[in-house]
Amino acid sequence: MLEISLMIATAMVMVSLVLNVWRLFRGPDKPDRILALDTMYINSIALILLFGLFMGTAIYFEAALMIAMLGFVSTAALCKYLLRGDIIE
Amino acid sequence: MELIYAACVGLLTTCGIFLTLRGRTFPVVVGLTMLSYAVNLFLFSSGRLVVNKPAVLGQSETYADPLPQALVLTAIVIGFAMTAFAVILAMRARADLGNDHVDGQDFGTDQLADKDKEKSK
Amino acid sequence: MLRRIFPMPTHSLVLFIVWLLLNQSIAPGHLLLALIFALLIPILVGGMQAEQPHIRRPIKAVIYFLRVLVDIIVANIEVTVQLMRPVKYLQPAFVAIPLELTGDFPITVLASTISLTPGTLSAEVSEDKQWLYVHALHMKDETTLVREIKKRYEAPLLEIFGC
Amino acid sequence: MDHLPILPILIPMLAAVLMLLPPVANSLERQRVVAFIALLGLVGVTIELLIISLSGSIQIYQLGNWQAPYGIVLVVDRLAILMVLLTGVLALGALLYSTAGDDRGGVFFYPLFMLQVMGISGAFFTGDIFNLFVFFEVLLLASYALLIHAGGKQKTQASLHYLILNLIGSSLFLFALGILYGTLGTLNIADMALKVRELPEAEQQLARIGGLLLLIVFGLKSAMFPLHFWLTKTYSSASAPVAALFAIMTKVGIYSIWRIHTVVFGHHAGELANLIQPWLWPAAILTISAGTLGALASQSLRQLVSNLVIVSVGTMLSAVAINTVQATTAGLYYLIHSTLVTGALFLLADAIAEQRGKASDRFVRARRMTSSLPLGIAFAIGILSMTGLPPFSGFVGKVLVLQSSVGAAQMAWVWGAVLIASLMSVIAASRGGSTLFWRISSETNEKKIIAKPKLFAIYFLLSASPLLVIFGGQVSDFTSQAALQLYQLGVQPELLLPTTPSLGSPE
Amino acid sequence: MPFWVELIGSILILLGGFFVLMGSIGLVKMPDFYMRLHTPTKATTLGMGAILIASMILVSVNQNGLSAHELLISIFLFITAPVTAMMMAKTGLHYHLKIHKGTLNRDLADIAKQRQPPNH
Amino acid sequence: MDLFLLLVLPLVGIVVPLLAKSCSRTLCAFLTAIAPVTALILLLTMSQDLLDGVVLSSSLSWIPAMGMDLSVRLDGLVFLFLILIFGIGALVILYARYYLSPDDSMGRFYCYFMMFMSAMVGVVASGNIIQMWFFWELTSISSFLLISFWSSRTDARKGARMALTVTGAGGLALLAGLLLVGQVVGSFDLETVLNSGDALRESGEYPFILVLVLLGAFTKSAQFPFHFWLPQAMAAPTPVSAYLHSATMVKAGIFLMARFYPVLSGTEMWFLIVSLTGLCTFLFGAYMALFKHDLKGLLAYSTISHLGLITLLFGLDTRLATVAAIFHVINHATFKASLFMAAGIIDHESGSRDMRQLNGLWKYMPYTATLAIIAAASMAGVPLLNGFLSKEMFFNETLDQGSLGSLSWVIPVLATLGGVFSVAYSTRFIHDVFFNGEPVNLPKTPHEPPRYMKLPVEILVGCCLLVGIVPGLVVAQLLNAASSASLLGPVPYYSLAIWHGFNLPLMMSFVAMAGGFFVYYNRRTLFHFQMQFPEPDSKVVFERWVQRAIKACRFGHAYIENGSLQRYIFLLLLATLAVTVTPLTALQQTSGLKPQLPMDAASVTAAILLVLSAVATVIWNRKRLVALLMLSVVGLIVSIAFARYSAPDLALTQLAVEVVTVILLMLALFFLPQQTPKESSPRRLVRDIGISALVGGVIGTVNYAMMTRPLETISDFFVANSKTGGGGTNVVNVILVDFRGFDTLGEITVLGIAAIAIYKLIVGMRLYMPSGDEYGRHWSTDTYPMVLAVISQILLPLALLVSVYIFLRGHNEPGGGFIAGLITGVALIQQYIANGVGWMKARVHINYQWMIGSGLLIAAFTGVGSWFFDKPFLTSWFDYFKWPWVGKFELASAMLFDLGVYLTVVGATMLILANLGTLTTSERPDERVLEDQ
Repeated sequence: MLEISLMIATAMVMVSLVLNVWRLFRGPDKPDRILALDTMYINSIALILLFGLFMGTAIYFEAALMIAMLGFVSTAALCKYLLRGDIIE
Repeated sequence: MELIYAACVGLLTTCGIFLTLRGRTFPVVVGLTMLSYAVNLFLFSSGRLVVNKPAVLGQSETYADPLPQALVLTAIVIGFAMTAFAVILAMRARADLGNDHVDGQDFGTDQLADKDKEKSK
Repeated sequence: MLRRIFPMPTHSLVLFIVWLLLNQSIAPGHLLLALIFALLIPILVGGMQAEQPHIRRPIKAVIYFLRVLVDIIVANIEVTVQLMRPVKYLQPAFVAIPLELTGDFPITVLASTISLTPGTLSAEVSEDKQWLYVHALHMKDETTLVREIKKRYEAPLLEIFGC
Repeated sequence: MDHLPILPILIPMLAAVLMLLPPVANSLERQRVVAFIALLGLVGVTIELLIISLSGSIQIYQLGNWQAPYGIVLVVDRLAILMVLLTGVLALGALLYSTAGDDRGGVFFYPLFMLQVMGISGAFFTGDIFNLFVFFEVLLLASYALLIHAGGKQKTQASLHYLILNLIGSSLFLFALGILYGTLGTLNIADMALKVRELPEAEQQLARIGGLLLLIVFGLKSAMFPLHFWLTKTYSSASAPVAALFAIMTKVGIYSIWRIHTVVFGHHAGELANLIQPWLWPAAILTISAGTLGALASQSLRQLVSNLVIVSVGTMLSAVAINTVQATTAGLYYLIHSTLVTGALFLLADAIAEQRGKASDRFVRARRMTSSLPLGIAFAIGILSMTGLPPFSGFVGKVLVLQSSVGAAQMAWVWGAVLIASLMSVIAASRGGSTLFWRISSETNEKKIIAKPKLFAIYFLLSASPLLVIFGGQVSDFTSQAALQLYQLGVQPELLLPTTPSLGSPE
Repeated sequence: MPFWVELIGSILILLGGFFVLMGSIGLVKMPDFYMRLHTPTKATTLGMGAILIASMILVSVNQNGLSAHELLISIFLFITAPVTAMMMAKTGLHYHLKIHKGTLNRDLADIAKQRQPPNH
Repeated sequence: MDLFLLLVLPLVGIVVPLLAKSCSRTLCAFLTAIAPVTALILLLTMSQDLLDGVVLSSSLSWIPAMGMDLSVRLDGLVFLFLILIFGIGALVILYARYYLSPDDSMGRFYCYFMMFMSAMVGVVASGNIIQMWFFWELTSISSFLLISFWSSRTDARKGARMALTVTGAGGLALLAGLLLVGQVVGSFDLETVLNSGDALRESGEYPFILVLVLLGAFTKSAQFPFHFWLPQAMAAPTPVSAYLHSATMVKAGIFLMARFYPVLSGTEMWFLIVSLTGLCTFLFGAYMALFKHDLKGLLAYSTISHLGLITLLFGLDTRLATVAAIFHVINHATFKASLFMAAGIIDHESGSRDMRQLNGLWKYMPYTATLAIIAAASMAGVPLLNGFLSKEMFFNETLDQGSLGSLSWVIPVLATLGGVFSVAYSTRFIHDVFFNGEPVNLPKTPHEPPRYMKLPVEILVGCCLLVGIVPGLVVAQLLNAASSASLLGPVPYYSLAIWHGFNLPLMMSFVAMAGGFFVYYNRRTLFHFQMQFPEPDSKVVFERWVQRAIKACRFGHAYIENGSLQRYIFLLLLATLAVTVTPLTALQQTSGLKPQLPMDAASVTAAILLVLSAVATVIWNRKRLVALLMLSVVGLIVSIAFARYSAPDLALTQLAVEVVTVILLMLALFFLPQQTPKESSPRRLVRDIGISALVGGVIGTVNYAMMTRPLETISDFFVANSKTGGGGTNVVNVILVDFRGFDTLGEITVLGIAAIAIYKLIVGMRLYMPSGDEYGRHWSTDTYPMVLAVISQILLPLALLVSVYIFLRGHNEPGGGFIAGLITGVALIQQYIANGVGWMKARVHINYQWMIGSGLLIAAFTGVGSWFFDKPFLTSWFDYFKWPWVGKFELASAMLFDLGVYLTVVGATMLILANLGTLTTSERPDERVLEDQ
């Protein structure tokens, strides 16, 4: 049962990723794309966690944690770029 | 799965190289970054693809080949250093040469650059 | 004295817990390490913190936290439901909320809370920090919304930070 | 416990690190002193190693005390020692020159300089192909940084080309490494040589691709046709001491071809034996031709010297292509000569440019140089060596290469190319030289005599040229020993794989 | 593994997957940027939370010990998600992005962009 | 050892004038002359042996690898040449003392002169043919310096270059020839070579050898059609011409033929090439000499003519002809050297060399005139002078050959014709200069030169007379010895008597004499005739050709090396393709035997997303930010792929690196144009897509082929020893810090270099600061959004804690110093982004440069530390400790090493980013002001 639900959940996450990419391509504006990328980061965390559960290992946990931390920085920097041009000023 | 992996590596290489063949520094740097992704994936795969056997002792019976992983790690870091330098050099080139063409000569019409020039000190 | 050792007591506590969480262990060795880092890191980064109002009422803060948690769940379900309906039923709106809170940190907490809870999203704080601009996904009534937010979130925060 | 082999890498590195830290970091004077001490130490250690190597032994230094194919080893054979010694001497010359003021052109000159030396030494000593890559990157990155030393549009532009081409080259290197590891399953060069011989047929073609990709990579570093385009601009725009140090850079590529393609894909590699030779032949000849063309087309001394470097690269590559002990002997001799002389010529070009005011080193009428006599003599020595005319070292190298190609299938091509290149270089150099020194405008010269350290540095490097002729017998003896040893390793790579760790086993 | 653990885990995982998916659907479906901004930040937070809790439970049961470090990710997301959302909203305002026709108080967007107090 | 002294003395002589140049001019000349005179005396002490045909030789090993020994070999031929070199050399030194003006640098002149003399001695006295070539080229080089002695004169420079080019080319041909000789003979020793004549003539390489060696000889001896450099070399000071262009350098080619006569002659080919060349040169030179108005020009062409004569004699390929040739070498050297000196005196004392100006000098300098007239008469072949004797022998030999069959009469006829012109130009030299009316517009009033300036001329003219009158006494022995050395055997019978009775040669001499006067008498008609053929100035022609060649080279070079990076990359890729495609086509089976992983939907989807984003990056590469976003997606998926295929460490690193890269790229993007202009033509696009797709295809195919083949690697060792030998369970990390710690040391060095290199780039950079984005919108005024700032500050300690955690666990589980360093770095950057550079600057006082330095130092010293345990560099150490209450824990040197890595990474990241930020902020204009406008 767990396995099936994991597979379904993975499928859902994959679909979300596809949708994110669609939004990323579609735009229409840069903030939209950034939003899509940010969502992708978060969805990847889900993906990695699900994968870890699937494989029964906690070894990928750090990867998820890192995406959470770095995704934030990346998005913040992108927003700052659009707002100010220079991100470190 | 190997076929798809290889196809992805090939495609990344293609895209990376195509971008490095562009005439402006920024696409070239992007291309180099992409090329380095391809390189890393390629080097990584020289240890063959293995699912869920990370080379951490005690995690499983057999392990993925750790050596290519270590090599890729080194390659990533070096690639990062190189990209960083390339990026800043691109900036420097723009500052020194007044445009961002890789040959330092502005062949195309770059009105935006001109606009920027007015504002520059 | 205590201030010097624990320039940021809350932080130290959090760090202590987080270290144990990360290592998933309460072995004596880890307790020791946790203590060391809980002491060391705040000293290291102490310079890189702007002065912020302290939490005066910790218990209220916990209650507030739990309430927000519940609200998040509700919010999400609500948004999910709204999502499934056609767009035309939605009534998006911008709202300006006058702030009584002062201080960067409390305002940030409020803004974050608003973003996390039902159908609202903080968009901007006015330059004088008197107004919070909020985008609502589906607003039935402007005054209700403003009152609701002020009562439900701002008031407890005022108490917690004692300002 | 003998730690000599690691020192040529460690000394420059530590010196560089010291220069980043106080108190050395704060004063250029101190940095100069540290750099000098470090380089003298490097040369001293290398000479010591050289003396040890005269007995014919190869020193293997197992880093981290890990057994040979698994850990990284330093292989200190005659060839490697020779190259490092050459680096040390060249660097000393460049350093000496830079103390006269060229080190003020930007920050971090000496640390980068030492790091570049470290990278070069490492590349020469390592016995591990991935480690070779790492050191390649060390020396390349340091060279990118040094290239922009003292700033200026030209430098920025040149380094952009140089950087991007080399980044692609590094990518190809990694592809090649991936292929080789993916087929041979090892990274130690000697171990690779053993594995290549037993490679199943299905994987031979893959390994061949790997080997050929490496040729491209090394060819790019050594400025082989058609990968040489970066060289002229890079070398001619770099500031003098940097350009002088760069003289060894092309040799790193050639050395690597020797190291990899002789030991791993040499005569004994079975189906894969000598896989690069068919490509190397035409490339070498074309390199010489391209260099010659460039030399005739040169409009300034630096360009001329850069193009002469390309010619010399072509000459060495043809020695590599001939692929015999005799040819390698010749190539090595030529390499020593061309490295030191090129280095000196780049320094000289700068000194000349400095004295000619606005005309710089371009071949146009300009004011008389104040120190025209010492510079003129230096010019004569350098250019005669470079064009391969007696009585200086160039002709020995050239004649050795010509002799070694006798009997080879492409002999006529090599002879034709080398001799015609020689003649054309003479024409180009005599035109350039007579313009530089003799076409004098009426403009009065500034009474600015060349700085003593500069002159000393130039002559220090140039003195190699007559010395190489006078002691030609001893030098060629040594190079032939080195070549023999190299080919011996191709026959018996297991010499580099001691069955027990040389220094006790790990716990 | 006890059945109920598996059941709870499965439900949570499915729930999580569902919320994540809904968030992304919202991202595609919503007509303007500000509305799009709502869905992923919220739905995803909850979805992630569910998956993380499931992970905690399952791993804890599997390894016979409390596995709580997933909480960390939750905390991180908790702290960061609203901030990213706000930053993006700010960016959107700055870019004068198209605002959906039916939105009330559209003029506030401009004022917010200027970071001025509202006029009334 | 004495033999080497002959070589060494002139070499020492090079230094003498440099040291003596501050002395008086006379002393300087005197000191310089010591070396050649001593050498001459030394040589004369050996004369008895040499005249008896003994070969003296001595050799030292020098560069055995190229077959070059330092060896001296003296025989009769060498003896003859050495006498000329030293004897005439000493005379010229004396002469030059008076010829050179006080403005000329005496030291420099004598230095070059001695250099040339050394080279010349080396050429003739070498016992090793490579060594001979060595000195051969030296003669070219030193003559270049001598010809261009008056370097400020264009004609001197051009003449010198031309001489160098022509003789240099010949020298290279000679080298090739000599190397081939050595190849055939198996030795470069002259003695061996001389004894291998038959082997050489029979070898397949003989034609090549002959042509190459003769090319060397002909260019040096100014044989037609390589003669043109010699007249131009007259730009040299006259002492140089007297020495180089009469007695020595041009004779080097003759010497070469004489030397190799026994090994190369005796074939049809030799006869045809040498004799025809000689004949052409002889006639051409003689004819042209007549029309030269310049004294030295006349002499130069006459020299060409006489060299042709000698060559012709060698070409006739009879033993007697060789004797005649060698005899003429002696005679020509004496009379031509004296003529040049006389010409120099005239030039020096009258200020002109133009025979249209110089007339009737007899009145002003009768003594010099007498000497010159005698020498010129000798040149013309007047009896009782040495020129007559050898010319007689020459005529005799032309009659004696029959190789051309029934056409053999042509040669004596043409020889006589040549003789006619010889007489004519000699007559012109005498009559025009010394008689023929009064001087025209001379710059100076001519008078006799200083006493000792005439001395060398007197001596040489004396020789002419002596040889001419009593040949048997004076030169017989020398000639005999030289000839036998050249012939490598007994000398045929010949007679040196002045009178041989009335015979055909004498008749020819008479015809020549009479014809010569006749021609001279009718010279105006002839001059008129010759005017129709304007003689091209070889200097101009040569220069024009060289210019053209250089222009062509420039064009070709610029065409190939056009400065376009795109082309260079294209060529690089093309080369890559070229070498890889062939083996790939030979690869029979792409897929190997290894079982493949099954496909799963998730991976395929991820792959599709990867492909889409990569393609999107390319498609939108001109919208730079969008491309950057797409690139981020690619990076994200790549790191997920790493996680999927069992490489958590890689996933972590890739993620961290990618974020930092993106931040960097964004930083750069601010200063670069936001969009790429559309400038690639469709053709270029197709080409680029084509080549990149091909390369990508190759890489992909290789990758697939590689992955599907089984592999045995050395990695088992790492897995087996990771815990026991390296003390860690994360094998990848143990490899990084222990097994291959040296790589990591290099890697962090790279990072450190990158950081300081970037710092170097940033210092002094002047940037374009766009005041608005690509649509011209002004930037937001909210520099540091409050919410972001607050949250970032809160997150910082957490992030640091995580990085400590990642750092500490690295040895046993995914993580390590590098990733930890990047996390710390990113966390700090986040502070910079959120709070600003100024804010951070006030709060952080870390010198990042020192941080890098100490990181590297720690890593290196961890390695050095193992020395104290007598282990190689970087040998790791670890142990488990048990403390009460705390429990068991591990300490390892690898952790220290990792700390070094950590510090370097943090330092490098911050040095790059923080400094970049600092730089930009200070120059940024205030938007508020801008917006108000």
